[in-house]
Amino acid sequence: MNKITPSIEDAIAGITDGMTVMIGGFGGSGAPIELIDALVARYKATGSPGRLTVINNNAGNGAVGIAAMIYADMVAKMVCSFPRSTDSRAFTERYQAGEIELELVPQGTLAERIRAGGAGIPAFYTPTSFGTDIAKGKPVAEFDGRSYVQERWLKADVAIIKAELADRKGNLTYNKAARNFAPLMAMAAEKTIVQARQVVEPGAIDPEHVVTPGIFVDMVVEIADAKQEEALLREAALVKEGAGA
Amino acid sequence: MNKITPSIEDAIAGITDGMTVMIGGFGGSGAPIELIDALVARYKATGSPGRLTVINNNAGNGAVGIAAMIYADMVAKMVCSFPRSTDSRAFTERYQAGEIELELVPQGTLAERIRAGGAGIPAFYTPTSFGTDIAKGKPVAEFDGRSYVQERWLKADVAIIKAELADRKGNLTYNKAARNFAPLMAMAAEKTIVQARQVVEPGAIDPEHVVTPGIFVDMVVEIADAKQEEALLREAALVKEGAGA
Amino acid sequence: MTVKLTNAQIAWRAAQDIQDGAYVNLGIGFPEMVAKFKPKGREVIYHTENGVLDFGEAPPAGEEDWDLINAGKKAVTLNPGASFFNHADSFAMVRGGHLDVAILGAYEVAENGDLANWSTGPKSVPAVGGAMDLVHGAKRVCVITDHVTKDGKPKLVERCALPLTGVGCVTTVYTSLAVVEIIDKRFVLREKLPSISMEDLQAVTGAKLVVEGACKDLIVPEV
Amino acid sequence: MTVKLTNAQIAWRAAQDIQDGAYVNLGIGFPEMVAKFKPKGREVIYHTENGVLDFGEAPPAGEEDWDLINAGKKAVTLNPGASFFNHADSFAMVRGGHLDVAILGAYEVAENGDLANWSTGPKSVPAVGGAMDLVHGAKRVCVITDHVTKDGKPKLVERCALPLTGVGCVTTVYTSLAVVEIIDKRFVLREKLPSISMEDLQAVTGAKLVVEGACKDLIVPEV
Repeated sequence: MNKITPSIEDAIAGITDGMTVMIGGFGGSGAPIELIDALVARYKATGSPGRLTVINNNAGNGAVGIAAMIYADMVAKMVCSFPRSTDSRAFTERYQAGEIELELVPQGTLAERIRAGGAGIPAFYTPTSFGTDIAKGKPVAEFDGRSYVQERWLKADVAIIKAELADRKGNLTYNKAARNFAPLMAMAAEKTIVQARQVVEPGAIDPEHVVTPGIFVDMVVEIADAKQEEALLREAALVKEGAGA
Repeated sequence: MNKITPSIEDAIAGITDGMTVMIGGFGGSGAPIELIDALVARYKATGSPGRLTVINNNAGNGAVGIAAMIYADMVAKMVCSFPRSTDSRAFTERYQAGEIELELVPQGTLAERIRAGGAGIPAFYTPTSFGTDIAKGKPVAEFDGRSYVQERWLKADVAIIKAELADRKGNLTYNKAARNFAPLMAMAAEKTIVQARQVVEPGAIDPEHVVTPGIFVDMVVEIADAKQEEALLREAALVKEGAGA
Repeated sequence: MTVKLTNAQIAWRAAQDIQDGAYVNLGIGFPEMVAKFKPKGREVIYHTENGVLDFGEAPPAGEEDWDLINAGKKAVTLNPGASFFNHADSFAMVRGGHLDVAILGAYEVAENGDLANWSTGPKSVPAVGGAMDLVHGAKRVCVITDHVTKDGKPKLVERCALPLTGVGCVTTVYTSLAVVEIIDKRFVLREKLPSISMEDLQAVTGAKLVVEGACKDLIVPEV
Repeated sequence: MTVKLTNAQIAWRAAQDIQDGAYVNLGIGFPEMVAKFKPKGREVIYHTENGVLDFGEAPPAGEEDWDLINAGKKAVTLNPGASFFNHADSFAMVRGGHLDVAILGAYEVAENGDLANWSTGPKSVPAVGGAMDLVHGAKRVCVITDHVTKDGKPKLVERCALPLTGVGCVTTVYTSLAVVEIIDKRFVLREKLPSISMEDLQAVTGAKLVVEGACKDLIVPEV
């Protein structure tokens, strides 16, 4: 069993038109920039994979990561909780032009729906969004005198996530708050593709400290000096300021 | 904020008649023997806390732990997945005499119901037990052409669990497979009381390695040389063998 | 009615009601200011939706770790005893009722506890984030807000006109003029600025203010 | 009909169908024996309900760590790359369809895939454990069993008479006489002992055995 793939292109080769893709990260922390870049590069070179449904907390910022995917017109639909960011022009433009679909999901419901997808729970009830526009059309039920909304699981064809350490069996750790949605997405996707800062020998991660057990992981690419989305955005802003001055 | 309690008697003082008590452990691994012993001692001395509902995967083994509670007649009802063990006489006797109630829950459903209690999810659907006697009387629903059973959350007044390390803010780690239900029970109980092998300074547990964040924990007692239930049972069996020879 | 509390003063007032040992989630933006005014000697543990408990202040400029941020995407630091966890566990803390206090901003709060704070209507790109979860999780759901809109219209109303964030969820409102608790679907006035009369306060409030027992003076230092 | 496979031989046969890299849960008791017969060169990762992935063999007597056990409460060891997790995560692996194979024992298996393996009736103390979850999780749900009961009654039946563990969940049955797949609510015979005739095999089977394509000889070494 060896889930390590030397080539990032090989790792993403199975992602095809129309797929639902979960992408780890919250804002810039945990965004798998190199995997996204490789997807965008392939789309620009071959026209595929297009018409993607992307699941992420946000809808891209600046011109990197998911925003780059949107600018490249690869994304047909976003499922997210907060598509507004300091600089979410890419999504806003396409959305207001009616060129991209949006499914808005409260953040906790998004997390729980993804976990449910990974845990084989097709539906659950939550107090979140009861009585609001978000709940329109969803079944409601009362338990112990309180009202709840029924929400369905979320699954994906592929998850692409960023990890800290990985071994050939797919066990993962994360870096600080970059963990966020990644362990859930790894559970909920048919295939989980990981970019890890470092590949280590099995056993090098203490069994007590494994965050994502290898059963949820399919492929691992080592990207030692991965870009950090927020850092990229700040660099770009500085360049822009400089250019404007 | 200091959740450390020097006295085990103080730690369990809030447990009163008729309460629902979640008890960590799977078989002997993770059983909080000293907390249980203190509860039994208090019951024998004062007649309280009695008429308890106990939630645990099993229903006691030999004459220690939950079996000791049952022998002491403190337990009115067990909620568990596997009340039969190599030596589950205590429960079997009381159950066949009609003196103790049993709610039998499949193991994965038990875990998920407890997690749901901790996560504010009042009900969820699972494929588990559909079409079986366990599902009788429960709502069923079809999602994507497959049938599921609706299960409700499980909560408790108190959880008593065993941890490895703890700090004064209540952050916990566990020892190997002794983790099992404990992190879930800590979430689902109104009060969570922990016996930890060692109390350490806040920060001594790496933030990446905390398994149960302190928000789920109310009281911690340090028990450096805690008994291990399975070891106790094997010792008892050896003594018995010796006596019989 | 030129005298009113500044945002910092509203935040200060809300901070006084956060007890020692409380687990608190502060909404993005204005609510984050509450942390600045934590009374000395109290230990408060802050939760952020993106999976950190017990984070501390912002690091000095240039020392940010952008993998260590809060829900507002601002860099933070860690206190000893901090922990990381995934988003489902983070919202289990929220939805499961484990937070003591959540503090949010508002467009409107209704006397029945309804809150509108996420959408000003169909024109903008909708974005809800974690607010809809937070209002149904914490034991106390507090709103901090100016008492009226920029146009002088009441923000405390009989029924919200804007899209709701949550139904019957708000417990306390700290405004630039008053402290109001929501009890049995009524605004119960607990404190008001001494400089404003009951009549004037009622005039800028869109629903009836009920006084039960004493209405104290709302006294806040310059901050 | 004195010739039949031993339990060890049934376990051996089931083990041959576990692919390299498979994630496998072996039920308590007889199914645990399957691990002994893993073909050389294949890496199989074992899951146990109580929160361990990638555990290894039992430790030598006297070296047990009773906090490191499997679902059968037997002491185990760890392979490099093992991990611990809580019970909810453990059953997320099960229910979420992440296991490749689950192997269980049976009282009865019906041609529609129904399984009865947890209760022999209302007399005993009922105990279900993780079986009801396992039968709805793994991609392949395999039963290993003697072909008939101790009294010689068929265990492969048209409809289960005993309380069900799961509905329509079994994919493959490895018995002391045959290998049977369940396809479209029928028993499809894949292999049978060469020493038994189709007629004799059908006579000890409680539902129709269908042959589609070739029925191979079930050949198992002495183990």
